[in-house]
Amino acid sequence: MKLSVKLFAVARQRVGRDQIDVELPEAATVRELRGAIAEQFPPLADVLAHVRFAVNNDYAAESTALVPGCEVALIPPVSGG
Amino acid sequence: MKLSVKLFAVARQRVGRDQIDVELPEAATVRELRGAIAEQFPPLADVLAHVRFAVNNDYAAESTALVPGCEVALIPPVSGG
Amino acid sequence: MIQLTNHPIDPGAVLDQVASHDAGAVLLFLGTTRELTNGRRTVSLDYECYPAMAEKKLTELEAEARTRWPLTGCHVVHRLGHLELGEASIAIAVSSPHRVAAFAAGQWLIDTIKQVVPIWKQENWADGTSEWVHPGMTKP
Amino acid sequence: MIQLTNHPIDPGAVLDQVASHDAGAVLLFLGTTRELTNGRRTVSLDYECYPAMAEKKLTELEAEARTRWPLTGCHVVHRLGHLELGEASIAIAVSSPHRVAAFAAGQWLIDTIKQVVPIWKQENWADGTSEWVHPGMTKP
Repeated sequence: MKLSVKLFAVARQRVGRDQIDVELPEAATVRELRGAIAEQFPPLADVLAHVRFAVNNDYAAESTALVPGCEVALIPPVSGG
Repeated sequence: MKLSVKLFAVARQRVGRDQIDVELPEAATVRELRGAIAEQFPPLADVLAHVRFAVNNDYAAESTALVPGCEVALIPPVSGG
Repeated sequence: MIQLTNHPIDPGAVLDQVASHDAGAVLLFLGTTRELTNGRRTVSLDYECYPAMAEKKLTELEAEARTRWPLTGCHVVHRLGHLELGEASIAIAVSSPHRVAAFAAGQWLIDTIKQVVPIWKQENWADGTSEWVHPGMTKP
Repeated sequence: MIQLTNHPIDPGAVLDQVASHDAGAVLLFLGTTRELTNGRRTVSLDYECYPAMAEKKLTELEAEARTRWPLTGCHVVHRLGHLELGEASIAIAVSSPHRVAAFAAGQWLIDTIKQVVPIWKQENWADGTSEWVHPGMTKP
Protein backbone atom coordinates (compact mmCIF):
# COMPACT_ATOMS: atom_id res chain seq x y z
CA MET A 1 0.00 0.00 0.00
CA LYS A 2 0.99 3.63 -0.39
CA LEU A 3 0.78 5.75 2.77
CA SER A 4 1.05 9.52 3.05
CA VAL A 5 3.18 10.78 5.95
CA LYS A 6 3.06 14.40 7.08
CA LEU A 7 6.37 16.12 7.75
CA PHE A 8 7.16 19.03 10.07
CA ALA A 9 10.06 21.25 11.06
CA VAL A 10 13.47 19.74 10.31
CA ALA A 11 11.92 16.73 8.52
CA ARG A 12 9.93 18.99 6.20
CA GLN A 13 13.04 21.08 5.66
CA ARG A 14 15.19 18.07 4.74
CA VAL A 15 12.78 16.78 2.12
CA GLY A 16 11.49 20.15 0.92
CA ARG A 17 7.86 18.98 1.11
CA ASP A 18 5.28 18.76 3.88
CA GLN A 19 4.20 15.24 2.94
CA ILE A 20 5.75 12.08 1.49
CA ASP A 21 4.21 8.94 0.02
CA VAL A 22 5.79 5.77 1.36
CA GLU A 23 5.50 2.32 -0.23
CA LEU A 24 4.64 -0.30 2.39
CA PRO A 25 3.49 -3.93 2.56
CA GLU A 26 -0.16 -4.40 3.63
CA ALA A 27 -0.70 -4.17 7.42
CA ALA A 28 2.79 -2.79 7.96
CA THR A 29 3.61 -1.55 11.46
CA VAL A 30 5.10 1.75 12.55
CA ARG A 31 8.42 -0.08 12.92
CA GLU A 32 8.27 -1.13 9.26
CA LEU A 33 7.29 2.41 8.25
CA ARG A 34 10.44 3.68 9.96
CA GLY A 35 12.55 1.26 7.91
CA ALA A 36 10.75 2.09 4.67
CA ILE A 37 11.26 5.83 5.11
CA ALA A 38 14.98 5.34 5.83
CA GLU A 39 15.26 3.43 2.58
CA GLN A 40 13.03 5.51 0.32
CA PHE A 41 13.93 8.98 1.74
CA PRO A 42 17.66 9.05 2.52
CA PRO A 43 17.62 12.71 3.71
CA LEU A 44 15.47 11.56 6.64
CA ALA A 45 17.62 8.57 7.59
CA ASP A 46 19.57 10.20 10.42
CA VAL A 47 16.60 11.92 12.05
CA LEU A 48 14.50 8.75 12.24
CA ALA A 49 16.15 7.48 15.42
CA HIS A 50 14.81 10.55 17.25
CA VAL A 51 11.27 10.85 15.95
CA ARG A 52 7.92 9.46 17.01
CA PHE A 53 5.01 8.71 14.70
CA ALA A 54 1.44 9.79 15.17
CA VAL A 55 -1.48 7.81 13.77
CA ASN A 56 -4.85 9.58 13.67
CA ASN A 57 -3.50 12.32 15.94
CA ASP A 58 -2.18 10.07 18.72
CA TYR A 59 1.36 8.89 19.32
CA ALA A 60 1.63 5.32 18.06
CA ALA A 61 3.58 2.35 19.42
CA GLU A 62 6.15 0.68 17.16
CA SER A 63 3.86 -2.35 16.92
CA THR A 64 0.83 -0.36 15.74
CA ALA A 65 -0.47 -1.70 12.41
CA LEU A 66 -1.11 0.89 9.70
CA VAL A 67 -4.20 0.71 7.54
CA PRO A 68 -4.99 2.53 4.28
CA GLY A 69 -6.54 5.91 4.93
CA CYS A 70 -5.11 6.44 8.40
CA GLU A 71 -3.48 9.81 9.00
CA VAL A 72 0.21 9.38 9.71
CA ALA A 73 2.69 12.05 10.76
CA LEU A 74 6.38 12.02 11.55
CA ILE A 75 6.88 13.94 14.79
CA PRO A 76 10.41 15.22 15.49
CA PRO A 77 11.14 16.15 19.14
CA VAL A 78 8.75 18.96 19.96
CA SER A 79 9.82 22.42 21.09
CA GLY A 80 6.61 24.32 21.73
CA GLY A 81 5.64 26.02 24.96
CA MET B 1 8.76 54.10 81.25
CA LYS B 2 5.66 54.54 79.13
CA LEU B 3 5.66 52.80 75.76
CA SER B 4 3.19 53.24 72.90
CA VAL B 5 2.08 50.02 71.20
CA LYS B 6 0.32 50.03 67.83
CA LEU B 7 -2.74 47.81 67.46
CA PHE B 8 -4.22 46.24 64.34
CA ALA B 9 -7.20 44.16 63.26
CA VAL B 10 -8.83 42.23 66.12
CA ALA B 11 -6.59 43.88 68.74
CA ARG B 12 -7.55 47.37 67.58
CA GLN B 13 -11.19 46.27 67.51
CA ARG B 14 -11.08 44.92 71.07
CA VAL B 15 -9.64 48.13 72.52
CA GLY B 16 -11.36 50.57 70.18
CA ARG B 17 -8.12 52.47 69.55
CA ASP B 18 -5.16 51.98 67.19
CA GLN B 19 -2.58 52.60 69.91
CA ILE B 20 -2.19 51.99 73.66
CA ASP B 21 0.28 53.38 76.21
CA VAL B 22 1.75 50.69 78.45
CA GLU B 23 3.52 51.32 81.76
CA LEU B 24 6.75 49.32 81.95
CA PRO B 25 9.89 49.13 84.13
CA GLU B 26 13.05 50.52 82.47
CA ALA B 27 14.73 48.08 80.04
CA ALA B 28 11.72 45.78 80.06
CA THR B 29 11.71 42.95 77.54
CA VAL B 30 9.04 41.90 75.05
CA ARG B 31 8.11 39.14 77.50
CA GLU B 32 7.46 41.73 80.22
CA LEU B 33 5.50 43.87 77.75
CA ARG B 34 3.22 40.90 77.11
CA GLY B 35 2.55 40.55 80.85
CA ALA B 36 1.98 44.28 81.30
CA ILE B 37 -0.54 44.44 78.46
CA ALA B 38 -2.47 41.46 79.88
CA GLU B 39 -2.70 43.28 83.20
CA GLN B 40 -3.38 46.83 81.99
CA PHE B 41 -5.63 45.96 79.00
CA PRO B 42 -7.90 43.03 79.95
CA PRO B 43 -9.74 42.99 76.58
CA LEU B 44 -6.42 41.92 74.98
CA ALA B 45 -5.63 39.20 77.52
CA ASP B 46 -6.88 36.21 75.52
CA VAL B 47 -5.33 37.25 72.18
CA LEU B 48 -1.83 37.75 73.63
CA ALA B 49 -0.92 34.07 73.47
CA HIS B 50 -1.28 34.20 69.68
CA VAL B 51 0.43 37.48 68.80
CA ARG B 52 3.98 38.51 67.97
CA PHE B 53 5.52 41.89 68.66
CA ALA B 54 7.43 44.04 66.22
CA VAL B 55 10.09 46.48 67.34
CA ASN B 56 11.21 49.07 64.78
CA ASN B 57 9.45 47.13 61.99
CA ASP B 58 11.04 43.74 62.67
CA TYR B 59 9.64 40.80 64.59
CA ALA B 60 11.24 40.78 68.04
CA ALA B 61 12.31 37.89 70.28
CA GLU B 62 10.77 37.59 73.73
CA SER B 63 14.12 38.55 75.24
CA THR B 64 14.47 41.77 73.24
CA ALA B 65 14.89 44.77 75.55
CA LEU B 66 12.65 47.76 74.84
CA VAL B 67 14.03 51.29 74.97
CA PRO B 68 12.15 54.59 75.11
CA GLY B 69 11.30 55.86 71.65
CA CYS B 70 11.35 52.47 69.92
CA GLU B 71 8.35 51.73 67.67
CA VAL B 72 6.41 48.78 69.03
CA ALA B 73 3.47 47.01 67.42
CA LEU B 74 1.30 44.10 68.45
CA ILE B 75 1.01 41.77 65.43
CA PRO B 76 -1.90 39.31 65.45
CA PRO B 77 -1.61 36.34 63.08
CA VAL B 78 -1.45 37.85 59.59
CA SER B 79 -3.92 37.09 56.80
CA GLY B 80 -2.72 39.06 53.79
CA GLY B 81 -1.89 37.61 50.40
CA MET C 1 9.46 46.71 43.19
CA ILE C 2 6.71 46.46 45.76
CA GLN C 3 3.55 48.49 46.12
CA LEU C 4 0.67 48.85 48.58
CA THR C 5 -2.39 50.35 46.95
CA ASN C 6 -5.99 51.26 47.62
CA HIS C 7 -6.85 50.96 43.92
CA PRO C 8 -7.81 47.89 41.89
CA ILE C 9 -4.78 45.95 40.64
CA ASP C 10 -4.17 46.02 36.86
CA PRO C 11 -2.55 42.66 35.96
CA GLY C 12 -1.27 44.02 32.64
CA ALA C 13 0.61 46.83 34.38
CA VAL C 14 2.11 44.33 36.84
CA LEU C 15 3.28 42.11 33.96
CA ASP C 16 4.84 45.12 32.22
CA GLN C 17 7.03 45.66 35.29
CA VAL C 18 8.78 42.31 34.86
CA ALA C 19 9.14 42.24 31.06
CA SER C 20 12.72 41.59 29.93
CA HIS C 21 14.49 40.35 26.81
CA ASP C 22 16.39 38.01 29.12
CA ALA C 23 13.18 36.41 30.38
CA GLY C 24 12.00 33.10 28.95
CA ALA C 25 9.28 32.68 31.56
CA VAL C 26 6.89 35.07 33.25
CA LEU C 27 4.71 34.00 36.15
CA LEU C 28 1.80 36.00 37.53
CA PHE C 29 -0.05 34.97 40.67
CA LEU C 30 -3.28 36.68 41.70
CA GLY C 31 -5.00 36.12 45.01
CA THR C 32 -8.70 36.75 44.42
CA THR C 33 -11.72 37.22 46.66
CA ARG C 34 -13.54 33.89 46.87
CA GLU C 35 -17.25 33.68 47.59
CA LEU C 36 -17.30 30.51 49.71
CA THR C 37 -15.07 29.59 52.67
CA ASN C 38 -16.02 26.34 54.41
CA GLY C 39 -19.54 26.80 53.09
CA ARG C 40 -19.96 30.39 54.35
CA ARG C 41 -20.69 33.17 51.87
CA THR C 42 -18.47 36.25 51.70
CA VAL C 43 -19.83 39.45 50.15
CA SER C 44 -16.67 41.56 50.43
CA LEU C 45 -13.31 41.87 52.19
CA ASP C 46 -11.46 44.70 53.89
CA TYR C 47 -7.67 44.69 54.13
CA GLU C 48 -5.58 46.74 56.51
CA CYS C 49 -1.83 46.76 57.12
CA TYR C 50 0.93 48.14 59.30
CA PRO C 51 2.27 50.33 56.47
CA ALA C 52 5.91 50.91 57.43
CA MET C 53 6.52 47.28 58.40
CA ALA C 54 4.52 45.81 55.51
CA GLU C 55 6.60 47.82 53.04
CA LYS C 56 9.81 46.82 54.77
CA LYS C 57 8.94 43.11 54.83
CA LEU C 58 7.78 43.07 51.20
CA THR C 59 10.97 44.83 50.14
CA GLU C 60 13.08 42.31 52.09
CA LEU C 61 11.19 39.37 50.56
CA GLU C 62 11.64 40.72 47.04
CA ALA C 63 15.38 41.09 47.69
CA GLU C 64 15.57 37.58 49.12
CA ALA C 65 13.72 36.11 46.12
CA ARG C 66 16.19 37.84 43.79
CA THR C 67 19.06 36.32 45.80
CA ARG C 68 17.60 32.81 45.81
CA TRP C 69 16.64 32.65 42.12
CA PRO C 70 18.07 34.24 38.94
CA LEU C 71 15.15 36.60 38.33
CA THR C 72 15.02 39.18 35.57
CA GLY C 73 12.03 40.88 37.21
CA CYS C 74 10.03 40.73 40.44
CA HIS C 75 7.04 42.91 41.31
CA VAL C 76 4.57 42.55 44.19
CA VAL C 77 1.42 44.63 44.64
CA HIS C 78 -0.90 44.23 47.63
CA ARG C 79 -4.32 45.81 47.65
CA LEU C 80 -5.71 47.51 50.78
CA GLY C 81 -9.15 48.76 51.78
CA HIS C 82 -12.47 47.42 50.53
CA LEU C 83 -12.57 44.61 47.93
CA GLU C 84 -15.58 43.20 46.15
CA LEU C 85 -15.94 39.54 45.15
CA GLY C 86 -13.54 38.49 42.39
CA GLU C 87 -11.13 41.39 42.92
CA ALA C 88 -7.41 40.65 43.39
CA SER C 89 -5.92 41.26 46.83
CA ILE C 90 -2.38 40.51 45.67
CA ALA C 91 -0.45 40.26 42.43
CA ILE C 92 3.00 38.71 42.30
CA ALA C 93 4.88 38.75 39.00
CA VAL C 94 8.30 37.24 38.45
CA SER C 95 10.31 36.68 35.30
CA SER C 96 13.36 34.52 34.79
CA PRO C 97 15.39 33.03 31.93
CA HIS C 98 13.91 29.62 32.82
CA ARG C 99 10.52 28.55 34.11
CA VAL C 100 11.58 26.43 37.06
CA ALA C 101 12.97 29.50 38.84
CA ALA C 102 9.87 31.55 38.01
CA PHE C 103 7.51 28.95 39.50
CA ALA C 104 9.69 28.39 42.58
CA ALA C 105 10.09 32.11 43.28
CA GLY C 106 6.39 32.84 42.79
CA GLN C 107 5.34 30.05 45.11
CA TRP C 108 7.91 30.98 47.76
CA LEU C 109 6.84 34.64 47.64
CA ILE C 110 3.14 34.01 48.16
CA ASP C 111 3.80 31.38 50.87
CA THR C 112 6.20 33.67 52.74
CA ILE C 113 4.14 36.84 52.33
CA LYS C 114 1.19 35.02 53.90
CA GLN C 115 3.34 34.16 56.91
CA VAL C 116 5.25 37.32 57.67
CA VAL C 117 3.86 40.51 56.11
CA PRO C 118 1.66 42.45 58.57
CA ILE C 119 -1.53 42.66 56.52
CA TRP C 120 -4.93 41.49 57.76
CA LYS C 121 -8.23 40.78 56.08
CA GLN C 122 -11.72 41.12 57.45
CA GLU C 123 -14.39 38.88 55.97
CA ASN C 124 -17.75 40.56 55.50
CA TRP C 125 -20.17 37.63 55.55
CA ALA C 126 -23.49 37.41 53.75
CA ASP C 127 -25.28 37.20 57.14
CA GLY C 128 -24.21 40.80 57.88
CA THR C 129 -21.45 39.98 60.37
CA SER C 130 -17.77 40.84 59.89
CA GLU C 131 -14.72 39.09 61.25
CA TRP C 132 -10.97 39.68 61.24
CA VAL C 133 -9.11 36.62 60.00
CA HIS C 134 -6.25 35.50 62.27
CA PRO C 135 -5.10 31.98 61.36
CA GLY C 136 -4.55 29.82 64.43
CA MET C 137 -6.28 32.20 66.79
CA THR C 138 -9.31 30.70 68.51
CA LYS C 139 -12.52 32.68 68.33
CA PRO C 140 -13.55 34.69 71.42
CA MET D 1 -10.49 26.21 26.50
CA ILE D 2 -7.51 25.97 24.22
CA GLN D 3 -6.53 28.12 21.29
CA LEU D 4 -3.86 28.20 18.58
CA THR D 5 -3.38 31.68 17.17
CA ASN D 6 -1.28 33.66 14.75
CA HIS D 7 -1.92 36.89 16.66
CA PRO D 8 -0.13 38.33 19.69
CA ILE D 9 -1.41 36.92 22.98
CA ASP D 10 -3.32 39.36 25.21
CA PRO D 11 -2.64 38.27 28.82
CA GLY D 12 -5.64 40.22 30.13
CA ALA D 13 -8.01 38.36 27.81
CA VAL D 14 -6.49 35.04 28.90
CA LEU D 15 -7.00 35.94 32.57
CA ASP D 16 -10.61 36.92 31.88
CA GLN D 17 -11.24 33.37 30.64
CA VAL D 18 -10.48 31.85 34.06
CA ALA D 19 -12.14 34.44 36.32
CA SER D 20 -14.58 32.89 38.80
CA HIS D 21 -16.18 33.81 42.11
CA ASP D 22 -15.11 30.38 43.32
CA ALA D 23 -11.44 31.12 42.60
CA GLY D 24 -9.10 32.22 45.38
CA ALA D 25 -6.00 31.88 43.21
CA VAL D 26 -5.24 32.64 39.59
CA LEU D 27 -1.99 31.63 37.96
CA LEU D 28 -0.76 32.88 34.60
CA PHE D 29 2.34 31.51 32.93
CA LEU D 30 3.82 33.15 29.86
CA GLY D 31 6.63 31.65 27.81
CA THR D 32 8.48 34.55 26.25
CA THR D 33 11.08 34.90 23.52
CA ARG D 34 14.49 35.15 25.19
CA GLU D 35 17.39 36.93 23.51
CA LEU D 36 20.24 34.69 24.70
CA THR D 37 20.46 30.89 24.64
CA ASN D 38 23.82 29.47 25.73
CA GLY D 39 25.39 32.79 24.77
CA ARG D 40 23.88 32.90 21.24
CA ARG D 41 21.65 35.80 20.27
CA THR D 42 18.16 35.21 18.91
CA VAL D 43 16.46 37.92 16.85
CA SER D 44 13.12 36.19 16.35
CA LEU D 45 11.34 32.83 16.43
CA ASP D 46 8.96 31.01 14.12
CA TYR D 47 6.51 28.44 15.46
CA GLU D 48 4.73 25.80 13.43
CA CYS D 49 2.44 23.00 14.51
CA TYR D 50 0.53 19.94 13.38
CA PRO D 51 -2.82 21.66 13.80
CA ALA D 52 -5.27 18.78 14.25
CA MET D 53 -3.03 16.86 16.64
CA ALA D 54 -1.86 19.97 18.56
CA GLU D 55 -5.49 20.93 19.21
CA LYS D 56 -6.35 17.39 20.24
CA LYS D 57 -3.40 17.09 22.63
CA LEU D 58 -3.99 20.52 24.19
CA THR D 59 -7.66 19.67 24.69
CA GLU D 60 -6.72 16.34 26.30
CA LEU D 61 -4.20 18.02 28.60
CA GLU D 62 -6.70 20.66 29.69
CA ALA D 63 -9.21 17.90 30.50
CA GLU D 64 -6.57 15.94 32.40
CA ALA D 65 -5.56 19.01 34.43
CA ARG D 66 -9.21 19.56 35.36
CA THR D 67 -9.40 15.92 36.50
CA ARG D 68 -6.22 16.05 38.55
CA TRP D 69 -6.89 19.37 40.30
CA PRO D 70 -10.06 21.18 41.39
CA LEU D 71 -9.83 24.00 38.85
CA THR D 72 -12.43 26.71 38.39
CA GLY D 73 -10.85 27.75 35.10
CA CYS D 74 -8.19 26.57 32.64
CA HIS D 75 -7.20 28.29 29.42
CA VAL D 76 -4.21 27.63 27.16
CA VAL D 77 -3.22 29.74 24.15
CA HIS D 78 -0.24 28.88 21.93
CA ARG D 79 1.07 31.39 19.42
CA LEU D 80 2.13 30.32 15.93
CA GLY D 81 4.04 32.03 13.14
CA HIS D 82 6.64 34.75 13.53
CA LEU D 83 7.48 36.12 17.01
CA GLU D 84 9.70 39.05 17.86
CA LEU D 85 11.86 39.21 21.00
CA GLY D 86 9.85 39.51 24.20
CA GLU D 87 6.60 38.23 22.69
CA ALA D 88 4.76 35.38 24.41
CA SER D 89 4.70 32.01 22.66
CA ILE D 90 2.34 30.46 25.20
CA ALA D 91 -0.06 31.62 27.89
CA ILE D 92 -1.44 29.18 30.46
CA ALA D 93 -4.00 30.46 32.94
CA VAL D 94 -5.57 28.38 35.69
CA SER D 95 -7.78 29.32 38.59
CA SER D 96 -8.68 27.31 41.66
CA PRO D 97 -10.20 27.82 45.10
CA HIS D 98 -6.70 27.36 46.59
CA ARG D 99 -3.25 28.31 45.36
CA VAL D 100 -1.49 24.96 45.74
CA ALA D 101 -3.67 23.44 43.02
CA ALA D 102 -3.20 26.47 40.76
CA PHE D 103 0.60 26.27 40.97
CA ALA D 104 0.67 22.49 40.55
CA ALA D 105 -1.68 22.53 37.56
CA GLY D 106 0.17 25.40 35.86
CA GLN D 107 3.53 23.72 36.27
CA TRP D 108 2.23 20.34 35.11
CA LEU D 109 0.60 21.89 32.04
CA ILE D 110 3.69 23.71 30.81
CA ASP D 111 5.95 20.70 31.53
CA THR D 112 3.62 18.31 29.74
CA ILE D 113 2.84 20.60 26.79
CA LYS D 114 6.58 20.90 26.18
CA GLN D 115 6.83 17.11 26.00
CA VAL D 116 3.84 16.03 23.98
CA VAL D 117 2.17 18.76 21.92
CA PRO D 118 3.37 18.76 18.27
CA ILE D 119 4.59 22.34 18.03
CA TRP D 120 8.08 23.32 16.92
CA LYS D 121 10.11 26.47 17.08
CA GLN D 122 12.77 27.75 14.74
CA GLU D 123 15.41 30.05 16.21
CA ASN D 124 16.44 32.88 13.90
CA TRP D 125 19.92 33.73 15.13
CA ALA D 126 21.60 37.11 15.01
CA ASP D 127 24.24 35.67 12.63
CA GLY D 128 21.55 35.23 9.96
CA THR D 129 21.16 31.47 10.28
CA SER D 130 17.97 29.69 11.31
CA GLU D 131 17.54 26.37 13.03
CA TRP D 132 14.64 24.14 14.04
CA VAL D 133 14.83 23.22 17.70
CA HIS D 134 14.50 19.49 18.40
CA PRO D 135 15.59 18.67 21.95
CA GLY D 136 17.77 15.57 22.13
CA MET D 137 18.34 15.40 18.39
CA THR D 138 21.99 15.71 17.42
CA LYS D 139 22.85 18.32 14.80
CA PRO D 140 23.51 17.08 11.25
